[in-house]
Amino acid sequence: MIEYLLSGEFYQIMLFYVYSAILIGAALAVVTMRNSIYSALFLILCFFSAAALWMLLEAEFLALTLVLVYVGAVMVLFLFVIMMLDIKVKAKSGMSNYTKVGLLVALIMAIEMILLLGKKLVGVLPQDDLVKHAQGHSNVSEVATSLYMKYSLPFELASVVLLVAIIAAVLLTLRRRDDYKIVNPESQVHVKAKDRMRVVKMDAERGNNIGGEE
Amino acid sequence: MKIIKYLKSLTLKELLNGMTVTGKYFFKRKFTIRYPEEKTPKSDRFRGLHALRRYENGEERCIACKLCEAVCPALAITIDSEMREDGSRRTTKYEIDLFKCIYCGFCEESCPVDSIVLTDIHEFHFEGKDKNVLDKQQLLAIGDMREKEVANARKNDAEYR
Amino acid sequence: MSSLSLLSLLIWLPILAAFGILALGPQRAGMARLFALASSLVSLVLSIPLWMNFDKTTAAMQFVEKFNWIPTLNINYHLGVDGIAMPLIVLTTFITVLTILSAWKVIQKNVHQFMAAFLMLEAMMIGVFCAQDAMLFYIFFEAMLIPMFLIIGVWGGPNRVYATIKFFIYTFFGSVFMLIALIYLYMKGGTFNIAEMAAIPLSLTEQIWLFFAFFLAFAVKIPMFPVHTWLPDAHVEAPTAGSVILAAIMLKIGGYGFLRFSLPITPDASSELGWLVITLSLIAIVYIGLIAMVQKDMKKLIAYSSISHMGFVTLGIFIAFMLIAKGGDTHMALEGAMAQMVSHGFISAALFLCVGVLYDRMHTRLIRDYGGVINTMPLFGAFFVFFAMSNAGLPGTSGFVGEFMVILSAFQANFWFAFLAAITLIFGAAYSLWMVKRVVFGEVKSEAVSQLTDITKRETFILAVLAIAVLALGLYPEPLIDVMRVSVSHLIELISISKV
Amino acid sequence: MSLIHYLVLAGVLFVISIAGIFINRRNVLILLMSIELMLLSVNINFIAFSSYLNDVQGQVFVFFILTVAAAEAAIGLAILVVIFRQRKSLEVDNLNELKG
Amino acid sequence: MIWDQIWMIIWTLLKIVAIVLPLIIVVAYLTYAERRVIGFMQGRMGPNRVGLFGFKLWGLAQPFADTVKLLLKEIIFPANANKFLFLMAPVITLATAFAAWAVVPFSDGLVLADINAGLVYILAMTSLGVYGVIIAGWASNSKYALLGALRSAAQIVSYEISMGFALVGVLIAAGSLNLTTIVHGQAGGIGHWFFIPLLPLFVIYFISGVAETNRAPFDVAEGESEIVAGFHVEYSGAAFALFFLGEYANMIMISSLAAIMFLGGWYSPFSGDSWIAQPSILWFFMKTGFFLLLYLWFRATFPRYRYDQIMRLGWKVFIPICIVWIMVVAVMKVYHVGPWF
Amino acid sequence: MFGWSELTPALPELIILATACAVLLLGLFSRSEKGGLLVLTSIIGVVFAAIATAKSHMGAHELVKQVLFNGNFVRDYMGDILKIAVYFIMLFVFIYSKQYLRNKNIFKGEFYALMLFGLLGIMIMISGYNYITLYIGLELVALSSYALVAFDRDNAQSNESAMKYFILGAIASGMLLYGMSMIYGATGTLQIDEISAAIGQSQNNLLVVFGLVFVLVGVSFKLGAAPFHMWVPDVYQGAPTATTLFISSAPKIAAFAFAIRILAQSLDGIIDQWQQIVAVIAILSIIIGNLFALQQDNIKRLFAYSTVSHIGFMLLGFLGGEDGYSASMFYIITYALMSVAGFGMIIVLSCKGFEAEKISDFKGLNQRNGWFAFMMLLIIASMAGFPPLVGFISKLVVLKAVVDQGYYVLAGIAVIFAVIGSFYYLKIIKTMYFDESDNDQEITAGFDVKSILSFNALLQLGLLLFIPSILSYGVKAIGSL
Repeated sequence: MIEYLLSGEFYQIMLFYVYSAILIGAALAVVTMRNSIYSALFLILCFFSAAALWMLLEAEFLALTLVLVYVGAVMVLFLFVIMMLDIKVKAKSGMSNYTKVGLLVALIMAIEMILLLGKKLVGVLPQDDLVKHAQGHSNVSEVATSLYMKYSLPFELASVVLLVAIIAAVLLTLRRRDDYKIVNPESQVHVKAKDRMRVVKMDAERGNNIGGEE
Repeated sequence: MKIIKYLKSLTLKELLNGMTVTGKYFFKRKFTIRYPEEKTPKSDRFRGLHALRRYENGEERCIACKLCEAVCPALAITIDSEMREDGSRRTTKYEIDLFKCIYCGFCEESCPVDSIVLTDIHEFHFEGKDKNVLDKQQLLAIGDMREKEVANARKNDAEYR
Repeated sequence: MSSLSLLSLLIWLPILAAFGILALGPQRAGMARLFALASSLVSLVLSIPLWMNFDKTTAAMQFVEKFNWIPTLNINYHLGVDGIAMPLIVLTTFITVLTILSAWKVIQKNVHQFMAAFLMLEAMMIGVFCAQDAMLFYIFFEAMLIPMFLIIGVWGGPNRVYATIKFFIYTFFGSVFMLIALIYLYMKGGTFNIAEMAAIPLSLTEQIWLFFAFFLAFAVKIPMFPVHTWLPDAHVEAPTAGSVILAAIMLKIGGYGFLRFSLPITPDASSELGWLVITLSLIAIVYIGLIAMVQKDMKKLIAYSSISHMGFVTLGIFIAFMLIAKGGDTHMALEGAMAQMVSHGFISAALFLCVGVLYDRMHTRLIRDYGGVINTMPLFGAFFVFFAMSNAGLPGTSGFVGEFMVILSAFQANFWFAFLAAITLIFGAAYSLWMVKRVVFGEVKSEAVSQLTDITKRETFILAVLAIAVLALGLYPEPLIDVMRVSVSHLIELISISKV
Repeated sequence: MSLIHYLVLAGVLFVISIAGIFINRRNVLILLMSIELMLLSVNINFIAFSSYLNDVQGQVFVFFILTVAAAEAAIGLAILVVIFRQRKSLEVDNLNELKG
Repeated sequence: MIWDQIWMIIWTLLKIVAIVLPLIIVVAYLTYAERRVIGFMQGRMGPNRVGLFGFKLWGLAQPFADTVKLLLKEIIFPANANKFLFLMAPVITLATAFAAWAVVPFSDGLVLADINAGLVYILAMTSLGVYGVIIAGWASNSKYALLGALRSAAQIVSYEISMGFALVGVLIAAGSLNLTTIVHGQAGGIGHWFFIPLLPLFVIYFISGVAETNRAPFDVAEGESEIVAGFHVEYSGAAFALFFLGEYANMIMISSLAAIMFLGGWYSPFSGDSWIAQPSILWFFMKTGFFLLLYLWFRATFPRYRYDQIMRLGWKVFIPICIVWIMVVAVMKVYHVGPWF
Repeated sequence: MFGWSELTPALPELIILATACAVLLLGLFSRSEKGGLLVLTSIIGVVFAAIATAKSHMGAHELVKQVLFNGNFVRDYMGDILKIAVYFIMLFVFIYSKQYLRNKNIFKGEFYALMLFGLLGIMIMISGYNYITLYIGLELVALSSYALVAFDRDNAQSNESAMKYFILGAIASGMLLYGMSMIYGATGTLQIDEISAAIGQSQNNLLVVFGLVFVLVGVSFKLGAAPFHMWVPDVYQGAPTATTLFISSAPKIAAFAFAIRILAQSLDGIIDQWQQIVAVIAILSIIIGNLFALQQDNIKRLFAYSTVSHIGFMLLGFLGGEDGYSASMFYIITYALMSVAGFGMIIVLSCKGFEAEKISDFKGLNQRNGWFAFMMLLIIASMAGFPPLVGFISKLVVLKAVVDQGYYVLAGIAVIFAVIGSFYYLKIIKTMYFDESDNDQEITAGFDVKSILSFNALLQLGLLLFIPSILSYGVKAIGSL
C-alpha cells in the first residue's frame, strides 16, 4: 500500500487530480467572478495548471509555450485593457431566469459529456497507456521537426495571421488626437523665408472714403 | 551625412564615448571629503547657529530694539522687553525658533549693537520636543562659548563690509 | 431549316432590341418608340416565313433547334413549332406590333422602359410557344411575369400595386406546382423534352397529382373560374397596351399549356378529371358571363368576357376526351378551342384598344360616363360596334368560328353542355351589345363626350388591321384550321392511348 | 490514469466556457476570457490525444491554435477598446443597437 | 526504495537552498556594489562606513544594515488597496525571478534541472515577472503606481520580443534549447564564443535585458520626476525589499544568461591545456560579474530615455535588426561558417 | 520542408501575399486620399494570381490533383475553379468598396490590405489539405473579417456587429477545434486523405461522430446556417457596406470548399451521419432565412436573412452525392456573384453622408435611374430564383440533385419556402418601380463603378450562355476530388 502511495504512478495521479481540481475551480471562478481583474487572474491560474497537466503528458515544450505566450503576453494584454478601461464593477443584480436556465443547460451538458466520454467512448479510444519515452527523448526537437518539416506551410501562414492581427489592432485602436499640437520638426527646419512672409503691395488708403464715392 | 550618422548610432559610438568618460572617473581620485575626519574650511561669513553677544564687561549687548524681530522674514524671533532697574531697556525674552529660521542673516545685519550673530556652528541637534526654540540664556551661552571665533570672524570680514 | 435559326431570331431579336432601347435612356423617347416598332416589325416579318415555310402535312416539330444547355440536368435549348404553336407565335408578333403602335402616344413616362418591357414580353411569349423543353418552357413562362408585372405596376392605374401583386402571386404560385411536376417527371423519365415526357408511363394516381399541378399553373393563367379573380384587377389597372397583350396572348398560354402538357402527359387523368374542368369551364362561361353583364367599368366587362370566352377554350379542350370516348369529332373540339384562342386574341385586343381610345380621351372607363359617342366619333363607333358584335359571336366574324365549333362538338358530347355554352352566346351578345348601346349610341351624354375627336390615323390603322383579321378569320378560317390539323390529329392520337 | 481522465477534464472545461459565454450578461471581457478557456480545453484534448497516440501532430496543432488564439485575443481586445471608447461600458446587454 | 524517494526530495531541496541563499547574498552585495561603483564613477566613495565589530571594512556590512532596516519597517497598506494582491505582487516578482534559476548551469553539470526546453523555460519565467509589476500597480490603488505599472509592463513585454529574437540567434547557432548544450557549443576558446557571429544580437540581447529589468537608462517606469517611483511607490518595508530583491535577481539572471549564451559560460577564453584554459565556474562568475558591472556602468553614464523613445528603440530598431541578423545567422548556419556553426 | 518546384502551384497565393504587403506599404506611404493606386495594385495582383492559377491549371494534367507541402496543400480542379471564381468576385469587391470608402471618407490602405489577406485565407481554405492548414486559412479570413467589420470604428453599429461577429466566430472556431480534436483522437492523423482512410478501416466510429457534431456546428456557424445564423443579420447590417460586400461573397465560396474538404473528403466514411444533420441545418436555414427576411425593412438585413436561406439551399446540395456537390458549387458561385452585385447596388445608390440601407431608400429608383432599377431588378430576381436568371438555374440544379437521392420532402419544403421567400424580393421590386421617390439625389458613383455594376448584374443573364461549361467544370471538379 505504502509502496503504491510512494510510487511514481500514484504521485502522477495525485498531481493530475490536484491540478485538475485547481483548473476547474479556477475556470469556474473566471466565469463567475464579478471583478474582471479577478477573472483574469484566475484565468492565469487556469493556464498554469493546464501547463502543469501538459507537463504530466510530457509535452514540455507546449506547456512552456503556453506559459510564455498566454500568461506572458496575452493575459498581460487583458490586464492592460482591464486597467486602462475604467470598468466599473456593478452591484450584484441576482440571478436572472436567463442565467438559471443557462446554468441548468450547462449542467446537463456537462453530465452528458462526462457520461458520453466516460462510458460510451471507453472502448473506442485508441490506447489507454501513456507511451513512456526513453531518457534522452526530446519533446522539443520532436515538435520542432514536425513543425519545420511537415508543417512548414502552416507555419508561414501563421505568421500572416499574426501580421493581420497586428494590422487590425493598430488600425482599430491607433488614433491621432484632434488636439495634437506637435509640429513636425522636419517641416520647421525646411521652412523658407518666402513661405513665412507675404509681401503685399497695397494702394494707399484714402481717408474714410470706403466704398469709393468718386 | 545621414549614413555616417547611422553608422555612428549603429556602432554605439556616442554611448561608448560616454562610458569611457565614466570609466575614467572610476579610477580617478575621489573628491569626497571624509567628514567627520576631514572638514572643509568655512567662510568667515558662514551663517550657522545663532548667538547673543556681550560686551567685554559682561553686559549683554541687546537693547531690545526689536529690529531683528521686525526684519526676520520667517518670524522666527520673539522678543519681550521691560525696563531694567537701571532704567536701560533690556529683553526679558529673546527666543529663536530654529525650525522657522532660514539662516538668512538679516537679524545680524539689522542689529545696531552687533548683539545677535550667526556663528559657524552647523553640527547641532536636538534631543526632545520643543528643543528647537532657543531662549535667551541658551543664546547667550552660545555667545559666551564662541565669542572669540565670532569676534575674529567679524574682524576678518570687516574690511569687506 | 434549322440553319436559319428562325425561332431563335424571333426570341433573341426583341431581347437585344430591348436592351438597346434600355440603353438609350429616358431622354430619347422618340427613338425608343421607333426602335421598338422597327424591332416588332422585324419580328412580324420574320414570322411570315415561319407561316409560309410551315409544312402542314406533318405533325413533327419544325424549325427545330437543339443545343445541350445544362448537361447535368439534361436541359436543352430546344425550340420547335408545330401546328398548334405556330399560329400563336404569329398572333404574338402581330399583336405586339399593334400594341406598340397603340402605346405610341399614351405612354409618356419612361417610354424606353415600356418599350423594352414589351419587347421582352414578346420574346418570352414566343419562347413559351416554341419551347420544346419543359424547363425552357417553364423559364419563359416565369420570365414573362416580370415584364408584365412592371407594365401593370409602373404604367398602370391608381390601384396598380394591389393588382400587380395579386397577378404575380397567383401566377407565380400556380407555376411553382408546375415546376414540381416537371421535376417529378424528370425524375421519372430523365428528360425534360416535352415530347418524350408524353411517352413516360405513369400510373393513374401519379397522373392525377401531376394533372393537378399543371392544372393549377394553367388554370390561373387562362384563367379558370375559381382562380380568375386576378384578371379583372389586372386588366383594369393595366395600361391599354398591357391589357391587350394580357388578353390577346398571355391568356392563350394557359390554353396552350393544357394542349402541350396536361393532355399528352396525363391523358388518363385528364379524361378522368375532365368533368371537373368542364364544370369549371361551364361555370366560367355562364356565371362569369352573368357577372360581366353587371359591370360598370368597360375594361372589367371585357375582362370578364375574356374569362368567359376562355371558358370555351377549356371546354373545347376537355370535351375532346368525352368525344374520344363517344367517338365524336374530336378534331372539331380541339380546333375550335384553338380557333377560339386565336380569334379571342384579335377581338379582345381590339376591344381593349377601343376602350383605350376612349380612356385616352375621357380618362374614365365607366359606362355611365359615356353615351352617344357615335355622334362625335363615327369611325370609332363603327369599329367599336363591329368588335362588340364579333365578341358576341356574330357569324362571319372570327368569334363565331371558335365558339360554334366548340358548341357543336359539345353537342356531340352532351346536350346540356352545349346548351349552357350556347346560352352564353346570348349573354355575350347581351353584355357586349348593351355596352355598345350605352356607350356608342343614344344621346350625347355629357359635355365631355361632345368634345371628343374621332380616332387618329394611327388608331384607325390599328383597328382596321384588327377588323380585317377578325373578318378574314371569320369568313375563311380554313388556313388556320389547315395549319393545325395534322398537329391536332397527332395530339388526339396521343391522348387517346391510355398510359396506364 | 488514462486518456479518459483528460478528455473528461477537457469536456468539463469546455462546458464551463460555453456556460460562461451564455450565462454572462455583464461584461464582454469575460466573454473573451471564456473563449480562451474554450481553446484551452481544446488544447488539452489535442495534447492528451497526442501523447496517448504517440503522435506529435496534435501538439503541432496546439502550437498553431496558441498562435492564432493570441492573434484573436489581440483583435478581440482591440474591438473591445473601440467599443468602450464609444459607449463607456462593456455590458453585454448594451450591445443592442442592431435588432430586427 | 522509499528512502531513495525521500532522499531525492531532500537532495533537491538542498540544491535549491544552495542556489537561493548565495543568490540572495549576491543580490545584497550587488546593491552595495552598485552604490560603490556609481560613486566611484561620479568621483565619490560610496558607502564605506558600516562595518562589523568596530571595523569599517569599506562599508561591507552595509547590505545587512539595509536589510535589517527594511525588514523592521512597517508595511503600509494604502486606503482601499486590495490587500491580498498587494502582498502577492512582490512575492510573484521574487518567485518568478528565482524560479528561472532552476535551469541555469553554473558549470558543467552544476544545474538544478537540466531540461531540454531550458531556454523557453527561462523566457517563460522572465515573462511572468511582469505580473508582479502589474498587480502591484493595480493593487496599490494609486494613480502613480498604476501608470508606472502600465509603463513598465508595456516596456517589459516589448523588449521581451527583441530579447527572444536575439536568443533565437543563439538557438540557431547552438541547435538546442538546452543551456548546457549551448555552452558546450562554445568550447574552444574565445574564438568559439557565439558573441562573435552574433554580435548585433548580443548587444541587443543585453540592452533589451537592461530594459527588461527596468534599469537605467530604461527606468521611466519609476521616473521620479513624473510618477514618483512607479509601481512600487506605495510599498515599504519588507514588501519593498522583495521587489528590490527580485529586480536584482533578474539583473543577475540576465547577466549570467549573457555569459552562458554569448560568452561561453564556464569556458575559459584561452585555448590549450594550461591551467588557465581549464573551464571553471570562476570563469562563469567573472563573466557574469562583467555584465553586472556593465549594468552599473550604464546607470552611471546614461540619462533616462523618454518613454516613446524607449518604445521606438525596441520596436523600430531592435526588432528589425534582429530579424535581419537572424537571416544572416541562418545563412551562416547553412554554409557552416567559422567554428561556430 | 518543401522544394522549389512546389512553389509553382502555390504561386497565386504567393502573389496575393506579396500584393497584400505591397498594398499595406503603399497605403502607408502614398498620401493620396483617393487611393486609386491601391485599388489598381490590388486588381493587378489579383489578375496576376488569376493568370498564375490558370497557368498551373493548364500545366497540370486536368484531373490530377497535386498534393504539395507534405500534404498540407492541394492543387486540384475544384480548387482552381473556385479560386478563379473568387478572383472574379474580388475584382468587383475592390471596385465597389472604393466607391463606398470614398463616400464615407474612411478610405485607408489597410482596408485593401486586409481584404487581400482575407483573400489569401480564402485561397488557403480552398486549397488546404490538412486540418491545420484549413484551420489557419479559416482564421485568416475570420480575423481579417473582424477587422474589416469594425473598420468604421466611430460607428456604434460597426463596433457592435464586430464584437458580435468576433465572439460568435470565436465560439465557432472553438467548437470546430473541439470536433477536430475528437476526429484526430479517433484517427490519429490530421491529413484529409489519411483521415478518410482511417475512418474507412475502423469498425467503430463513435468518436468521429462525436467530433463530427462539433465540426458541423462550427462549419455552420462559419457559413451562417441556421440555427447558428444569429450573427449574420447583425453583422451584415452593422458592418460598413464595403465589408458586407466582402464577407457575403468570397468567404462563402471558401466556406463551401472548407465544408467539401472536411465533410465530403475526410469524413466521407460517415456520410450517413452527417447528411442527416446537414439536412436539418439546410432546411432550417431555408425556413428561418426566408421567414425572417419577410419582416425586414433594412435591406442589408434582408440580404442577410436571404443569405441564410441561400446557404441552406447550398447545404441542401450536400445531400445529393457528387452531383449535389457540384450543384452546390455552382450555387455558391452564382450566389456570390449575386450577392456582390446586390451590395454593390447599395453602394452605388449611397452617396456622401447617406446610405441606402432601408428598403424605402429604394423608393422610385426607377424614376431616378431606370437603368439601375433594371439592374437591381435582375439581381433581385436572380436572388429570388425567378427564371430565366442564373439564380433559378442554380436552385434547379441543387433541387435536382437532392431529388435524385430521393429527398422529395426536403425538396418540397425548399421549394415552398423559396416561393414564400420570393415575396420579400418582390417587395423590393415593388418599392423600386411602383413607389414614388422621396429623394431625387443624383447617383454619384463613378463611371467605372457604374459600368462594372451593370456588367455584374447583366452576368445574371449572361451566365446563362455559359452554364453548360460551368456545370461541366463543376462536375469535373467534384469528380476529381
